[in-house]
Amino acid sequence: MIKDLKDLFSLIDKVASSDLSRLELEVEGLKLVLEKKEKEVVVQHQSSHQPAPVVPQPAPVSQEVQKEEAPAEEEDFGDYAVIRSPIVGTFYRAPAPDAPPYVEVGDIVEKGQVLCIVEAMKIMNEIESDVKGRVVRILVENAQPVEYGQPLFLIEPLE
Amino acid sequence: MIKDLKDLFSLIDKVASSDLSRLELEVEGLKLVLEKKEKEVVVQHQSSHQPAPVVPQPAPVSQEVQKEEAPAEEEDFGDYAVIRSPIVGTFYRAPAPDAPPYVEVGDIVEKGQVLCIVEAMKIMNEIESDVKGRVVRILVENAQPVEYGQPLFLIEPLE
Amino acid sequence: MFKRVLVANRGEIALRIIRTLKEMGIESVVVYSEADVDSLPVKLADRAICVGPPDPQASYLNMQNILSAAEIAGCDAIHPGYGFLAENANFAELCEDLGIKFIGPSSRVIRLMGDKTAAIKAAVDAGVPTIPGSGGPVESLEEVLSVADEVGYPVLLKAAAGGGGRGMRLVTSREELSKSFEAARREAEAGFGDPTVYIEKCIVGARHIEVQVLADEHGNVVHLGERECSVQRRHQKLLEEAPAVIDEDLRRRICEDAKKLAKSVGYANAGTVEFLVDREGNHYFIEMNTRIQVEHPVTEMVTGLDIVRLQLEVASGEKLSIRQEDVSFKGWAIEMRVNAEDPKTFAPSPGTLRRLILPGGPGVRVDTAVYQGYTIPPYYDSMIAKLVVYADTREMAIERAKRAVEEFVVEGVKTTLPLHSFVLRHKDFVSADISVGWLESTM
Amino acid sequence: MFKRVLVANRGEIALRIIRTLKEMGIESVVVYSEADVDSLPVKLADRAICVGPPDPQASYLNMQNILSAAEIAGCDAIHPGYGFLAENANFAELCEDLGIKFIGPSSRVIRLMGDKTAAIKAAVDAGVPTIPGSGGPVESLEEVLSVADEVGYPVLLKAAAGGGGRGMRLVTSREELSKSFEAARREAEAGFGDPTVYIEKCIVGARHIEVQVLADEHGNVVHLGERECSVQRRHQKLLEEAPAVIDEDLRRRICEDAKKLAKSVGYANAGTVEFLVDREGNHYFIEMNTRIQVEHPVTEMVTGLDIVRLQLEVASGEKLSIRQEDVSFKGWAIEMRVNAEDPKTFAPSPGTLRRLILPGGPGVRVDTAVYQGYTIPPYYDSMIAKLVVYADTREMAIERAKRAVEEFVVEGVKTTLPLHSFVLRHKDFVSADISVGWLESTM
Repeated sequence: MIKDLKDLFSLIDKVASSDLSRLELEVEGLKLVLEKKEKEVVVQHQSSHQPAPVVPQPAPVSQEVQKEEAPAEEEDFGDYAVIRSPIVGTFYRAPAPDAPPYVEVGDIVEKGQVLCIVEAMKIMNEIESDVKGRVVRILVENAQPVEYGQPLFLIEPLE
Repeated sequence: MIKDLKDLFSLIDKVASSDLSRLELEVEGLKLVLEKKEKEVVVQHQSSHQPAPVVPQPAPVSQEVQKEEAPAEEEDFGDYAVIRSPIVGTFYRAPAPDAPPYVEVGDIVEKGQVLCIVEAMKIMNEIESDVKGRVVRILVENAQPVEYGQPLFLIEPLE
Repeated sequence: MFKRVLVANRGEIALRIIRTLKEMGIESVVVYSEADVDSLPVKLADRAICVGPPDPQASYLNMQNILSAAEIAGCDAIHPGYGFLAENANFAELCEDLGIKFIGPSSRVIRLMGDKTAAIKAAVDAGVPTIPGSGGPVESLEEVLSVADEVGYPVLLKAAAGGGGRGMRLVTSREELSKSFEAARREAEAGFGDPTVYIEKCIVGARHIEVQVLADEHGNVVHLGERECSVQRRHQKLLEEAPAVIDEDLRRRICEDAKKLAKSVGYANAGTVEFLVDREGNHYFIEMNTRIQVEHPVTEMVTGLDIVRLQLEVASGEKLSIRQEDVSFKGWAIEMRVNAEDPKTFAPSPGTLRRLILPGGPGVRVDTAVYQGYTIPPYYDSMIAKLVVYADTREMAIERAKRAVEEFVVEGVKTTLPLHSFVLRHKDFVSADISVGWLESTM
Repeated sequence: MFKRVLVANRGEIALRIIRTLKEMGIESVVVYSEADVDSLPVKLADRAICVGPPDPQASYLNMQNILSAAEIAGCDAIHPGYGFLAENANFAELCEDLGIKFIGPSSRVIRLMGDKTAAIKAAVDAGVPTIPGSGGPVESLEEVLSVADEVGYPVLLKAAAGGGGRGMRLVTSREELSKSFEAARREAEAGFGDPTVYIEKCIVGARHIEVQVLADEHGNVVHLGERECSVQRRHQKLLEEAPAVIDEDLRRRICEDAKKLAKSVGYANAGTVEFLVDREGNHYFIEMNTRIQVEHPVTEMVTGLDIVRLQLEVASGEKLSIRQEDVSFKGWAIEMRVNAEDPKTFAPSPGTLRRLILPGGPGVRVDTAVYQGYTIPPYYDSMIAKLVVYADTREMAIERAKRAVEEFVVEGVKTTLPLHSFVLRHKDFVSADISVGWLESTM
């Protein structure tokens, strides 16, 4: 019934524009609670990482503007698990400049294993894998800035 | 019972438009709760003796402006021939105020027969039928203004 | 004041007039062709009357249907906008005969200024400098050669019934002139129904600067300052500014000369006196437009006046509500014409506006009658919007114009927006070092 | 001047700031939540950085991610707009610690004015009249009853950490006050994390008039005149004008008092001093907003100034480029907030804009970040556009506002446009006979 984000979004819209104040739904291994409080819809969705809701849109800006990082349509990562940055900061593959990287492409990683660091406000935030699997791609260069939700690693899940 | 989102949406609409404040449903591996909270905000505004001033929306043009002749979608005249005004002016059914009308509903008219006059700039323009047929409807009242292309007569073609 | 005014035009200028009518509490009746049934003026006027099929000859130029529309709707005045019947002396005369006020000058003045050689004579009579040349019709090859020898080449052969850049031929030598004279007469006959031509010296590197005047029917005339209109392609203005980058002495001379001409011919209502200004700062009268102009908003921005309101006031017989000393100028305004056309080839690009996002925020005014989803009909002018910006200084106005052009999104048709983006960033434009031939020689 | 500024906001105010940054040649970096990826500020800024999911707590209020975005983008300043982090003293302090300029006053002043009782004390210290009341926290029922007995009923119980109409409770009698005091403290604790309340006399029939001030970091303060903001529903402003219909003496008093307070607390950047004005023309300080306000465009229209530009100038350490005598006022401006909500119930109405036609022409400014086809997300403020009109007089501005509202087409969501249509035609509004309770008592 709710196969993808599109379905979920249309359900959210439906509830948001209705007079309902609350919806609870449990079906096919999915549990969903939608609640509308006063003037805002609070979405409580029990799920892990959601792909960024990037919607294709004809770019309405003039040709002259060259954006450094235009929010672009995201690549389809198929069945791979995507490890995303939970914060805004600078991506580092190793704990220190002279240390070896946490992981390389091809490595098998365990759930909970540190994959990289995202530095924000001088604090080193260790980013862990939330699946066991093989590192298929590293999507960001070392020392590059990353934004919230930006894909960092593709992991082929094992088991 | 609830196979897809469409079913769910119609149930939401049903509950939203009903007097129910809550629905709980558990069936075929699906669990659903819908809840509606009374809008206390509305109550505050009920006491006023004055009628609510707010006008229906969305209205592209202001409510105040009453158009005399808004360009509207034209009626479908089916297979009848439509005699239209070729000019802007005033529609007269007779050549003079005390004369009988050129035609009445039911009359058979020949191709080229005068059906009415449209007066423009003090000049009387005779409007002829471009088909032979029976007058089915006269669409404009005598002495009314007509614009370019406005339907005047419906003729059922004969032969 | 009028009770009900017929707007005998379409597009943005029809909407512009309707806006002021609404603000003044005057009922608006707009005419439209079958191609314009979905247009905003038709939706926003108090009443709309269809006057013909898409072909402008049969609708917006159909005098009988338009006058009849005014009659059946009970209008006491007609605003012609610009183009179509706005400078048609016969139409103005018909209005006069019918007792419907034509919002513009008298048919006599329209006729006078419509004949370009008569207009030049009127300027000479008023003591306003004109371009060296025949100053009137030239009938024979001998005459035209003798004038050309006197003023020097290059020269322009112009149709007396032309104007606005139409019916002009540039001639660079005596030999060419001998060959061109008869051809120019034939072209004038074919294009305007009148073979009369005249000859003028071609002022190389000249700027086009014009003065907005406003006169009532009691002999009072004011000017509302000048506009710089040198950014043109194919004699069509593309970008206009107010004020112009000129010295105070030249400004005073052209503004006073414009008033002098208007006074001398008994002008009433809004009009524009157009000049060429050469590199030495000499100004020459070229023609007078006896109507409101496309580019009037730049003057409105720097004076704070509503020119359409002033037109209605003086047309209704009122005395001018402003004297010359009440007209003050502040800031800088730039208007960019957004045409539905290829910015390189200028081929018209009609079609449906799949997306339209208008610029906004401080100092931005948009005059347009189109909207997202609207289909631009192929029968009329290609201008779909006027983007006008206003700021304290020319430099700031250019920066504002750049960001407004960048915000302006049109999808579905090609537009001149990229061309404006080019002009606004060009060093010649930034340093105000432009002439009427500049754009075409730069592109 | 700054090289690159982070815009820590969304919607029309983010776009408003980006517009001025572009015009000043400063690079713009905007933060956005996943719900705003299709928004105009994201498309128009030089760079956009996603800082979190739709929930504002995790994105637009996420200080770490926003500061980190400023850091990775190399921004030297942050403009917070209004709402979200704009009046968060901790955020301003973090900016100060990190050496990123917070475009607003110092964290010390934000903290002072954020505590409403401390702000009242600051006003008293500056010699600015305040509303009779406790003038500071009231701790016990005895104290609150004694103050109320002294000033007279009705009274308002207010949370010290509230503001902008939130955390207020009207009490009409001694009996009710006894019952309400503890409840008000509990509400304040629950709503703002601070149980402190204070008590004020309720000024019946008062108008809300505020003064825009602007100060640099060298002790120079100017006022940009007042705004009338009495058209409100649920303590939310709906329509604002500049100037207010008040006599010159009152205008002088409130403007001078606003400057006095700003000077006395060491204010820098743009801020607004809000007053209540009673029927006798007495004015009382209520609070100061230490940020740019939604309704700043009406002040821009009548002064010709760009307040965001001035904010950037003073934040970069420059001296104010205008002295008080340079600030002149001309004409009348009205701003109408177009909210995506039911005009009767004020219930939010998010959804997709199936059709959007913006008004235009002379004297009309629209500030909006929405476009046709855009889906208004349900997570944030419901204001989708500000329609601002400007004309010579209040009467003409009202006529212009009426025609602009009439032109404004929104389909797909309900809006407050019909409510504006109602207000603009109401005799009380036309005669400027309104108070803060007027709209709710009239509807």
